[in-house]
Amino acid sequence: MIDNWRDAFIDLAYFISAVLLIISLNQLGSPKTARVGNQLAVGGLLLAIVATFFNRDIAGGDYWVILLGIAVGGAGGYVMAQRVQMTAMPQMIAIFNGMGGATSALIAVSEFLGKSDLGRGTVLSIALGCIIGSIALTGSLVAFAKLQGLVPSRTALPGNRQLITAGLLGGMALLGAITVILQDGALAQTVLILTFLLALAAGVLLVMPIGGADMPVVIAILNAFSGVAAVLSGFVVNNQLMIIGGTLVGASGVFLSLLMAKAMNRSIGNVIFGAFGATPSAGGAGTGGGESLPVREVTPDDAAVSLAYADRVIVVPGYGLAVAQAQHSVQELASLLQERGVDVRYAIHPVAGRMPGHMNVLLAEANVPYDDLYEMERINGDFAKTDVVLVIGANDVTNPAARDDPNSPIYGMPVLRVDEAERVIVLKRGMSTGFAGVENALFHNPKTSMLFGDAKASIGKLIAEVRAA
Amino acid sequence: MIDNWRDAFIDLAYFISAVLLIISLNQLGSPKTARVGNQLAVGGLLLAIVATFFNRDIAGGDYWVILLGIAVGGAGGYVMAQRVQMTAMPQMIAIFNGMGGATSALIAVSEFLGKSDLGRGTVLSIALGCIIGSIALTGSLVAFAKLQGLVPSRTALPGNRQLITAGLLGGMALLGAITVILQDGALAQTVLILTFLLALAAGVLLVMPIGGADMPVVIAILNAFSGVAAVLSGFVVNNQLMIIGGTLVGASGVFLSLLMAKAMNRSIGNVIFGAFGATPSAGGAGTGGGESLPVREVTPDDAAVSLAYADRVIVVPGYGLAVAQAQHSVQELASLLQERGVDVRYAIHPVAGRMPGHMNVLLAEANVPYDDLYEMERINGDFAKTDVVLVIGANDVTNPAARDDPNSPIYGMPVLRVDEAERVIVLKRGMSTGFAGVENALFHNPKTSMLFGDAKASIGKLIAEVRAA
Amino acid sequence: MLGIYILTLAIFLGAVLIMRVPSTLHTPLMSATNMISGIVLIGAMLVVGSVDSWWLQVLGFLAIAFSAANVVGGYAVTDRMLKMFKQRAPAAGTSGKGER
Amino acid sequence: MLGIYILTLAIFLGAVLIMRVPSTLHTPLMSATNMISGIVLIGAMLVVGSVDSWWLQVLGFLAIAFSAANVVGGYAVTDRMLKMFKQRAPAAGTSGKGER
Ligand SMILES: NC(=O)c1ccc[n+]([C@@H]2O[C@H](COP(=O)([O-])OP(=O)(O)OC[C@H]3O[C@@H](n4cnc5c(N)ncnc54)[C@H](OP(=O)(O)O)[C@@H]3O)[C@@H](O)[C@H]2O)c1
Ligand SMILES: NC(=O)c1ccc[n+]([C@@H]2O[C@H](COP(=O)([O-])OP(=O)(O)OC[C@H]3O[C@@H](n4cnc5c(N)ncnc54)[C@H](OP(=O)(O)O)[C@@H]3O)[C@@H](O)[C@H]2O)c1
Repeated sequence: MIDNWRDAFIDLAYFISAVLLIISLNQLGSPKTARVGNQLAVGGLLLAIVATFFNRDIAGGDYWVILLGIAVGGAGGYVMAQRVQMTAMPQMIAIFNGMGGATSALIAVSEFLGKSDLGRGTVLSIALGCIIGSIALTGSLVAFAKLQGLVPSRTALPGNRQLITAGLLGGMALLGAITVILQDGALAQTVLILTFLLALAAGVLLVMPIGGADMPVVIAILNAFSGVAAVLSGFVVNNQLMIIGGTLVGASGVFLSLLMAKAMNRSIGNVIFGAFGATPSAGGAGTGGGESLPVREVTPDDAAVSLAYADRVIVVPGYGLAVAQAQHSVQELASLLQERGVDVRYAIHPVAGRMPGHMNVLLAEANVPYDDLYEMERINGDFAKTDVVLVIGANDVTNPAARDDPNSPIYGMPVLRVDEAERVIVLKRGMSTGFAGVENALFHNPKTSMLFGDAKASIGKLIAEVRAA
Repeated sequence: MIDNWRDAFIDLAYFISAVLLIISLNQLGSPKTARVGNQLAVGGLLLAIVATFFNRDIAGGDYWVILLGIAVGGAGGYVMAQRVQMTAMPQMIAIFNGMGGATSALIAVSEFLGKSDLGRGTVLSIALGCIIGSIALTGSLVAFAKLQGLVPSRTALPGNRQLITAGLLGGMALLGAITVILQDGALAQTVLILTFLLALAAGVLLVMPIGGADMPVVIAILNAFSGVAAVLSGFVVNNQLMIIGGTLVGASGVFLSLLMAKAMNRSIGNVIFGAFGATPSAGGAGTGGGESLPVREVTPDDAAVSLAYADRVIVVPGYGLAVAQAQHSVQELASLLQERGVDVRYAIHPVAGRMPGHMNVLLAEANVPYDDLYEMERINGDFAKTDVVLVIGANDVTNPAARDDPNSPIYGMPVLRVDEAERVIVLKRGMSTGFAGVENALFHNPKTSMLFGDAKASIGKLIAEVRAA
Repeated sequence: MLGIYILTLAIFLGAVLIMRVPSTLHTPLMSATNMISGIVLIGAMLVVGSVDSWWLQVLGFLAIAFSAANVVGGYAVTDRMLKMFKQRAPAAGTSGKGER
Repeated sequence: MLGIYILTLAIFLGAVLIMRVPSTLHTPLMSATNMISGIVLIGAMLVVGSVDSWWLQVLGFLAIAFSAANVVGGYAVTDRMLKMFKQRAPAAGTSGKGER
């Protein structure tokens, strides 16, 4: 057994920390306990960090390097966390994924350059960790830049995309394999550094051509990457806690990517290797075709009246609401109606907004109690019993073509059945399509009337009119 | 890494087997996939068994011992499994728990007597495995005997029960500790054998005084014991597959014991160290008091008519239905009513019958589709909308005292809210109490009418009358 | 230490998986766990392999017989029960649809 | 071999736990996993402890800074979001009660 108390303490601390991480993930399963869960997790991490200071290898100057690093990084992270807008959450998460990947890559590299006679298994973990971590790093930076609009949404690269991809993957596999075979020595180190650089490039080249609207999926995938990279560095330094923690992250990333892909009725491969480039043109055509079809407009006061005198109203918020930062005005309108005895609920599509659960956060920020928010499965049956549906900056998630039109690119994607309600009022700026780039027949449905303009402005008018009504 | 292919194959087989066990448990989570899950599990076990034949230590005569043992045991198990009545399921499970515990105990003993210079940790696992396994063995046999009525339900032992219990536990702890301290040699072996014998006695003495009606809880606890014992033998022979498998069993046993205790509004300790001995007298008194209160009897034809002309009927089956073996006649009655357009559903209390999920199995045997069976939480709201509730051999699970009467021993136990229905018809043989031994005010509720007699006979009459109606 | 990690993870995993099992299936679950506890059979085999004296072999034989009975019997009885669980033929089924 | 068992059990456990998270909480879940992936910080510390050359120490410093940012930032932003999640005050709450 363990004959040394210092090591025993460290082992125990790591073990407890692992247990805390697992429990915390369980607590994150319900809004009531989620906050405690988050605190348990950070508690576990802090415990592990403190324990690590007792490791024998850490001595003298190391403390200063470590403490300084923690201070700098921690402060930076804290500021970011406080400053970020809720609408910018995807960018924030992208950055964090990148930093996670970077850490794992750096661990792999410095372990390989710093130590000699490492076992084959360890070297393999090093090579893989270096590749995956680096891709997570640069890929996330590109994703961030796209979400921020720093680089154009769809950047066609010169040359055949499939070819480039294949080349990059092949090259990294080759270099990685060589590293593992050499296993040791100056040459091996050079090869690993080349692998590292190639992987950094690969992250950029793989994500660059992906459409900006697919970034959320990319982010979830890179989230998984950062987790897998953590697992691998766990194998590198032979630490179970890192393996377990990384696995939990990886599982979450994989699950959310699949969820999004499913909700968008796309395959992961289709997102990454993008047959998607085609759709928008189709969308453009769709939009063109759209103009010809009749569209009923509605005046704010008319819309306000039918809202004010309805029994049941369902609000369908979408990405546009986020863009317009209209969440607070929506809440104001909703409570106005509720005061008048109208039953107001929110229907949240799993991929409304720009990342999973994004709408819930935005509306929570606007003090909408989460038990007014209904997930699609729970509320889809109720639209038929609803008087007015208020669609605010949502488009694809309401598109009936997903149910009716087998030729539609989004056919099969589960959508909110808004067109079953008595009346539908749509708030958007114009007739342009959503991110899927497809025409939405809902807007031409006789039940539907459009209130054009920026969501926030339109809602402002509605509020005024409802007050008047 | 592993330098030997034979061992590598065995390790791999064990690993796959562990994965199969985990997946199977997941599949057991839904009636649709449960059967596949069961097959996956047995597949995993067979794989592990086959792989073990390749172990180097097994040679020559060992094969015959093993094959003969598997043949004999397997045949015996198969016959039991085919012969057992669904109503006798608790007995069957008791026997299996006992055999599982026995195996672990035998492994512990023969490992200790057969090998020398074992590590402290191993010896500790041996001592614990021997104790827990033995208790599971003899305890299960007693539980079986009680369920079969071979020994009287409540056997008061001479002397103070708490004292005996304490003595037994203390004695085992002491002997076990000595074994671990001695760790090796003839004396240690003798002490372990003493531990073994004392544990066998303890199993008997601990379970003997527990009321027969509590046997299901005891069985679940012993199920957990058999799992824990398996984990310990896993540590003894240092085998991860056994550790994982045993853990899954233990988790299930613990969960089901807690579930039953909760549904019976008792604590595990209270069940084992039995403040329970008191209750029945209270029940007797209750019954006595019961006679005085008015009770409405009903004739079969009257009952049949109100069933035949009802829109909504809910059947509440209880332990009495199992005793009367009336499940098939109930199904016949139900389908008769359904043919007449009556909406018939079954409300299943979590601890109706004599083990968790027991009613579901009995009704499934009678070809009742499982989507007609509603768990308490799902159906409790619907009693208010129900015309007739047919309570068949159920008692405690319908007792309103659990909600109204803070002094009732079952106060706080969640029950079916049958008294919210228009009318309640109760089929039982007399006014005697259920297993909790408490008077049931439901039977004196003006809404309630009693149809006395054996459940099967009474239902037979109802069927005839409904046909006539 | 690694053993502890495996044990702990298995405990959490087992707990989460078991909690997902609906009470409808609790009896088959119990008999299925009887089968799974039969995994000690491989332990018994290893013991038979490692001990020499005839009477320890006898103990091993008993252990093998018991656990084999758990594997076969547990599987058979669980399968017998699960075979009986039937969903209502879609044709018939309407009552209480709302609940689902 | 043991490492593989730990990894596999953790994968299953993670999958089961994540699937329990309602979509309402998917964004906080993601930022929380960002924090958890900050666990690599301890790996970075070990590296700093084990390497000597100044420039490897620099790499280690960067690694530590990045992962510390994940831990602190991931926690802070998740907490910020979760603080905002409110249940309706029981007084008001009736609309759509049936759903629950
Ligand atoms: N949530 C996720 O995880 C995720 C991830 C990846 C992709 N997606 C995709 O994102 C889409 C989400 O669907 P969605 O219906 O929420 O959004 P959407 O389909 O992208 O449509 C948003 C609509 O909002 C309108 N809009 C934009 N700015 C506005 C403003 N300031 N005021 C008013 N309206 C404005 C736009 O029309 P106008 O320009 O005419 O105003 C646009 O049609 C889905 O296609 C989903 O697949 C989601
Ligand atoms: N399911 C579990 O896991 C479990 C485990 C441990 C304990 N329990 C306990 O078992 C009880 C189960 O409640 P329950 O309502 O199902 O059963 P119960 O409360 O035990 O009542 C059964 C009733 O059935 C009647 N009965 C017996 N044989 C009958 C026959 N042949 N024909 C007609 N009626 C017959 C008896 O009354 P008559 O004698 O007057 O006919 C008795 O009152 C609960 O107290 C529960 O806590 C359950």
